[in-house]
Amino acid sequence: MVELIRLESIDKHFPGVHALKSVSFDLQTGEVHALMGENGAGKSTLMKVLSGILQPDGGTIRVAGNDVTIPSPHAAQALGIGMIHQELALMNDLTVAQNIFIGREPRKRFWRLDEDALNEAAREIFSAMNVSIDPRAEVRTLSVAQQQMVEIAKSLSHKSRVLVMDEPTAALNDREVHELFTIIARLKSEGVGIVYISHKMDEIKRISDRVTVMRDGAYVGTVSASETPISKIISMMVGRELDNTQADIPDLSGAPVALEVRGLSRGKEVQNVSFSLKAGEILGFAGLMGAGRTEVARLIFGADRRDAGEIIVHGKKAAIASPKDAVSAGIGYLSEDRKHLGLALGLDLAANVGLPNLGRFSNGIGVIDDAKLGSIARDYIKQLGIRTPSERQEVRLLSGGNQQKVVLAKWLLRNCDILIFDEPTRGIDIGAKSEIYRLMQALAQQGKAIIVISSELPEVLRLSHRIAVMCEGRLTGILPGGRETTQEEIMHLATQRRVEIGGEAA
Amino acid sequence: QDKVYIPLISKGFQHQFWQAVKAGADKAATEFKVEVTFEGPDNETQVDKQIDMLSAALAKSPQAIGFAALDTQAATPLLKQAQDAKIPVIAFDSGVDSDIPLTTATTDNVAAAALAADKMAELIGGKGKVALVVHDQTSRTGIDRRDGFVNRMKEKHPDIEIVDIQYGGGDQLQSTEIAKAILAANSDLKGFFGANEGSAIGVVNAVRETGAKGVTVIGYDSGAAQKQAIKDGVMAGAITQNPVGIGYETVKAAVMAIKGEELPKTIDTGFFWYDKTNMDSPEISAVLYD
Amino acid sequence: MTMIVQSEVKKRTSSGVHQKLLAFASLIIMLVFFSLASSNFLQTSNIIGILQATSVNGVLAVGVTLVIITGGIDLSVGTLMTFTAVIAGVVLTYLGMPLLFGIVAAIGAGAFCGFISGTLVARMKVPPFIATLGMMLILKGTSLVISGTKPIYFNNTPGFSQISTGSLIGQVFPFLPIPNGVLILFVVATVVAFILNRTALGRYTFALGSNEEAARLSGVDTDFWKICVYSLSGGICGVAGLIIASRLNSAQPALGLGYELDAIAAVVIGGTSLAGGRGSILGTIIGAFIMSVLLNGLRIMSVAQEWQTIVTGLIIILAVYADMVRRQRT
Amino acid sequence: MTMIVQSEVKKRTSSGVHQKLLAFASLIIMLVFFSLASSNFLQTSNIIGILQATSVNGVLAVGVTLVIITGGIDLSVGTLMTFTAVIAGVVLTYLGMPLLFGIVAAIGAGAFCGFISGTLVARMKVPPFIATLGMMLILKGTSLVISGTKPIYFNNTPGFSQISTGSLIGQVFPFLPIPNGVLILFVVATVVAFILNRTALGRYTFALGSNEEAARLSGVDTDFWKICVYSLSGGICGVAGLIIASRLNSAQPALGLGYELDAIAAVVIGGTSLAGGRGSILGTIIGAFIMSVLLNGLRIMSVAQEWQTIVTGLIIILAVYADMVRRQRT
Ligand SMILES: Nc1ncnc2c1ncn2[C@@H]1O[C@H](COP(=O)(O)OP(=O)(O)OP(=O)(O)O)[C@@H](O)[C@H]1O
Ligand SMILES: Nc1ncnc2c1ncn2[C@@H]1O[C@H](COP(=O)(O)OP(=O)(O)OP(=O)(O)O)[C@@H](O)[C@H]1O
Ligand SMILES: [Mg+2]
Ligand SMILES: [Mg+2]
Repeated sequence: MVELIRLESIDKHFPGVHALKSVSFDLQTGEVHALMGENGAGKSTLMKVLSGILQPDGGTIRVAGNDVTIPSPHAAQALGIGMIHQELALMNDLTVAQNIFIGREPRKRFWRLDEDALNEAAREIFSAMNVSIDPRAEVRTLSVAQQQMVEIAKSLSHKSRVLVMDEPTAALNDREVHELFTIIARLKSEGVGIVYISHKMDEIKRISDRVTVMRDGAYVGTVSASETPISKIISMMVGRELDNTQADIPDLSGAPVALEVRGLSRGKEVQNVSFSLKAGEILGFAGLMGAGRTEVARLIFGADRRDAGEIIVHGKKAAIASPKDAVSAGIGYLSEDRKHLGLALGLDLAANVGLPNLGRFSNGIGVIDDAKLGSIARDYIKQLGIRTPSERQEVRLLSGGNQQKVVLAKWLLRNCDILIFDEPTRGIDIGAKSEIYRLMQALAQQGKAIIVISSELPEVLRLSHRIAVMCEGRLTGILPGGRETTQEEIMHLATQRRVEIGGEAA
Repeated sequence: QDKVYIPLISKGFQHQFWQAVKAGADKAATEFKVEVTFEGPDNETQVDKQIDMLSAALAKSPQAIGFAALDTQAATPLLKQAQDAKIPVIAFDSGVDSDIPLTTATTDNVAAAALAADKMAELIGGKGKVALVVHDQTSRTGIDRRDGFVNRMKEKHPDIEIVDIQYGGGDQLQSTEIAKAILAANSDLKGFFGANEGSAIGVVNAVRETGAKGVTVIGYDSGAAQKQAIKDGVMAGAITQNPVGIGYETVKAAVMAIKGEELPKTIDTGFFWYDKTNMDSPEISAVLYD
Repeated sequence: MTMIVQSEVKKRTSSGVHQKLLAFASLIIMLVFFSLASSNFLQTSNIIGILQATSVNGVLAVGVTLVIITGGIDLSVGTLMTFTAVIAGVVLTYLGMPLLFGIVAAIGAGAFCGFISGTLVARMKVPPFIATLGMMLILKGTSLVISGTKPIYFNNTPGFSQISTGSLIGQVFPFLPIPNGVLILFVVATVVAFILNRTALGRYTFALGSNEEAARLSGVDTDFWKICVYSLSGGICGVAGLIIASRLNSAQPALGLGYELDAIAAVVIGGTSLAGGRGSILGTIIGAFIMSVLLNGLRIMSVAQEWQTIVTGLIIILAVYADMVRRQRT
Repeated sequence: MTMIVQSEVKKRTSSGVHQKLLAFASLIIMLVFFSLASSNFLQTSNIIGILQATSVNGVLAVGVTLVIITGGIDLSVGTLMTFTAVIAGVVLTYLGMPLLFGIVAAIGAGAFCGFISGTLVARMKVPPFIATLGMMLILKGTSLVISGTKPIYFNNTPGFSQISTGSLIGQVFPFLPIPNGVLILFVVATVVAFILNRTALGRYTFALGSNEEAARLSGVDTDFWKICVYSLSGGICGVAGLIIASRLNSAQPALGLGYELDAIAAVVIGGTSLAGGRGSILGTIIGAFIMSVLLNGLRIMSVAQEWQTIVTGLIIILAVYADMVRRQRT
């Protein structure tokens, strides 16, 4: 193995934040080096320094033994360093293939771009990745998971020697993760060095060779992945042991039904979905990418118009035509796409937390009690461990995981009877994750009805009292929660395609 | 369809001056039982918009056409087209560099502004500082009135110094601000000339708002506010053209041209000095408008 | 005013007095320069003239700031101002009703037109540029039709011209003869700054511009609030209409076109982003003053008009560029 | 949301003939209406008048489309057009150089000014609104200074007026006396549409408007390409300058203000979003025609001028609203 990258004593300040405190890091050829740490530890910042997006305040960067400065992403590419960004950075109005090859389009004569070659090359990459995405589709029409695959395809197309993957699997489900790992294994064998950032502990064990842990912008240590138990890594990250036990499933036979959905339909995405949810119950939603779980949530929440179906809240039919109606009916929805749908990135943390709750913080003429809002925001910063200089920080300056916690705080504050969490722990570190699990369980104990949509089966299994599984817009079954349900059972329902059902019926 | 149709393409539309021309045209239209339309661009820089208007007017196959050219040459091809189609063209307000128009109903702006200069010299005693607020730096009327005034001062009244000339687009508010700045910069200003209605009102407003003393204001055109200012003594007097007459004569000449009657080369509708003393006389009040 | 200044600055950057002064830098440099260049510049009457010259554009700019923060634009502010002036003229002069009715009618008409623009934008999803461009043309024509294409004078309503040219402050402090128009500007600015920074409407205004979909998914009735913003902005145009009509003692139906650009320019010079989501009233007021100080100074110096235009263009670019550099530094 | 997204996808990818016709709907409805309303409307000379009236605004709108797709705006197009006309006047009339030099000078001057605006926007990070507002004022003043505040006539360059008023097509097909100005419009539109849809510059134009940061992170030299877009747009304004100068046989130094709004309106009516990232030249051309057909039709019908304005405002809103509804339906 040869050393590809060596970062030495990298320092980086932002206004009010010392994001990197003399951090060192190295990468060898053909290795997967995991970079771990809590939200806001500085992982993305370190990698942005490596890929030329940010300039360090101090320290040295060596690439293949030579001291270099990396003034721009372009320079990083020239050095063979590619990066998959945590925050999806795609051009929504361009097609998939156009996005992948932006800046490197194949040409024909008379300055023309060769669209056919472009689409063909993209198709090849996707088939090598074993995913089916139409290269001609506009990126804005893709789901978050598909967009993530496009990001991966884009970085693969660069044929880089060093590939930084900043939480590539945050939006992916198990099957897609499996495909990604196959790709990583192949790259590894080709001698590519990979920096892998993730909050999913099992992944680290599965693919990485070494693990470097950061905490509060500082380097904590580097250990071998195979020889170090997970609990050790976690304690390096959070400085304490975590409680990882599954809560017991409560007896809800006497509880009232909080939400009932009958015959919910919209186009092909959601077909005749019916289920009910009791107060105090946590209903997990599992399924593959594009199964329609998000769409079900959006229909219940009134974010999209449904073609058919009834929504019954606390035994009364609720006329939900817009999110406003849903919120006044006591339903909250934490969206899976925090950047586009969850947060007003340009506003500060307190303003975002206050957004669904302004009624509570304003008097008769609409004057907001900013002091009260601020102190509540500070409470949540403490409770959820949001890493921020103050509640006045603009949300766009927070790390990805901390942004997710802001969305969470917003709905916790709203105190809805029915809460729909769509991928609530996406990009959230292990410490905060167990905090969120604890929170959800506490909310359920208080009698709230909770829907959790998650692409991480362990998460669904751990949290849910019952598990609804969807496939291609249909609800294919509801399984009991707890230890008696296995991942295999869920996957069986999640892949129960229409053809098979047709076959059974015939 | 049976009625004789004569479109008038003017230099402007919303300003009171053009509305007065329109009133005169309408009066003639009723009198001669013809149909008249009146159109003009938003401001006097929009040469090509005026050409589009002229083009649309010609497409309506009118029996005659009235035209106040913003640029003396730009319309030549369209006027040729009119000539080919045997549509008589009557120019009004200012002439066209072409012999196609059968006649021009106009005021001599240069001479009118020179008269304003003479009056100014008389009122301020032949010497002192004078400033101008003009509506437009490039339009014919703006240039003629400015040059008419300035040149006469140079020729006949050498002791009068023109300290500043600025342009307010005929916008009353903008002209007011300009005039105030000029007053602030020249505390010893003796005379102030506003070269059209909006400019003149701007000067009047400025004098009123700053309470400047000893400034002789001379205006141009009429309108209720200017007449009031003269009555109040804020304005010494003003030059008026005869816009109603221009409109009327244009339509009348068009009707005569349709009938094949002989027309003079120009129809001078004249200009007049008016002040407190003669405003209410019948011949002056006839050429003033509100 | 001071209160707003402080809160806005604190909110943005939380750094001290130093920062506050820097925001005014371009304005102060210009003031110093013109004072040195012409002894006439710092006369009380000229300073008051500058204040007065800012009042109409300032009020319009305050109104349009709200719309711009939502991520929209309002091209109709100039002709809407004229329209409300004409409405005041009709009520006061043609119908001979008392002053108060005229004031209410003008502001009400402004708010109503804003309501229509807002409805077009929010409910019918017409892009703001088109909705307000259409409104601009409609109002321009309507003003001409209603007024009969001639000015409406307010000679029968003696108190009317006091709205902008009288001086309440001057009555109390004779050495400070600040015209009411300027007073109104500061009152409007203060009220709007309060709304923007302290009330739910203000918060939603920012949220709409920052991420409308996120606001909608938070259960905010985005359409309703957007309409509120446009209506408020329209009402503020009504105030501007009253100021200009009072100052000219007449409603000039042909005036107003082009004022939208000046107002938007003041807003953008003041640091509000046309992309929405960020902006401040203080910035807008500074922007409006930069424009009128510049014009006044150049006029006082008797710079030839064509050169005035050139210099204005250069200074606007420079002022904004300097502001960009300053912000990146701090 | 989802609904709109999907429909737009369909529109782009599987747009049949049917769909394309619908985009013309407003235009065609207007054409039919005016033909029925007035027999004069469909005359050859009037149709040519409409085409000619569209040529200047159409060319400007094509240029500004590029800038708008990058997410920018160009307020200087009107005065830049005038500036290039004046440059052509100086070269041809004052310096007496041959026609070709005038043409090259005008287009070169346009591209150069575009280059400056682009540099201000891309490298100095001045917001496009301010950079081009500044340019608008600078160019307005400079045109007046250079020309000595008076029109420059092209009487010594006989071929000059042929640029827009001659008819190459008419020489070949005498029954189709389409003026060269219109021919130029279509050539410019075709070339720009080619650039936009087939070349790297076009690709990056969309990428800039869609997500500039993402493009930059992908290693695209965003500043460079942005400057290219502004320069190209400036060069196109130079073409418009030649057309208008040729049509008026003179460079009118005061003309041009307000043309930017017409051009931007045509772009937005044509379905290009001011937020950037999406748009088409075909749409812009249709937008420009909608505006000139509307004005011409109302004039032909002898609608009173104040009512023309009102109706224009209404129709613009309606046309865009209809287009929104259509897109959501299909
Ligand atoms: N542009 C910026 N301005 C100010 N602060 C910033 C900026 N970018 C990052 N930070 C701060 O720097 C710290 C490190 O952020 P970074 O994004 O590197 O965290 P991370 O380890 O990637 O976290 P996550 O797991 O949540 O993605 C955080 O506190 C963040 O708020
Ligand atoms: N914005 C969108 N525009 C068009 N189609 C969409 C959009 N979002 C999702 N879809 C499609 O709708 C269907 C249901 O997607 P949905 O997002 O509800 O699935 P999901 O189960 O939540 O999966 P994911 O893991 O992707 O979030 C899929 O076919 C998906 O491709
Ligand atoms: Mg990160
Ligand atoms: Mg989903």
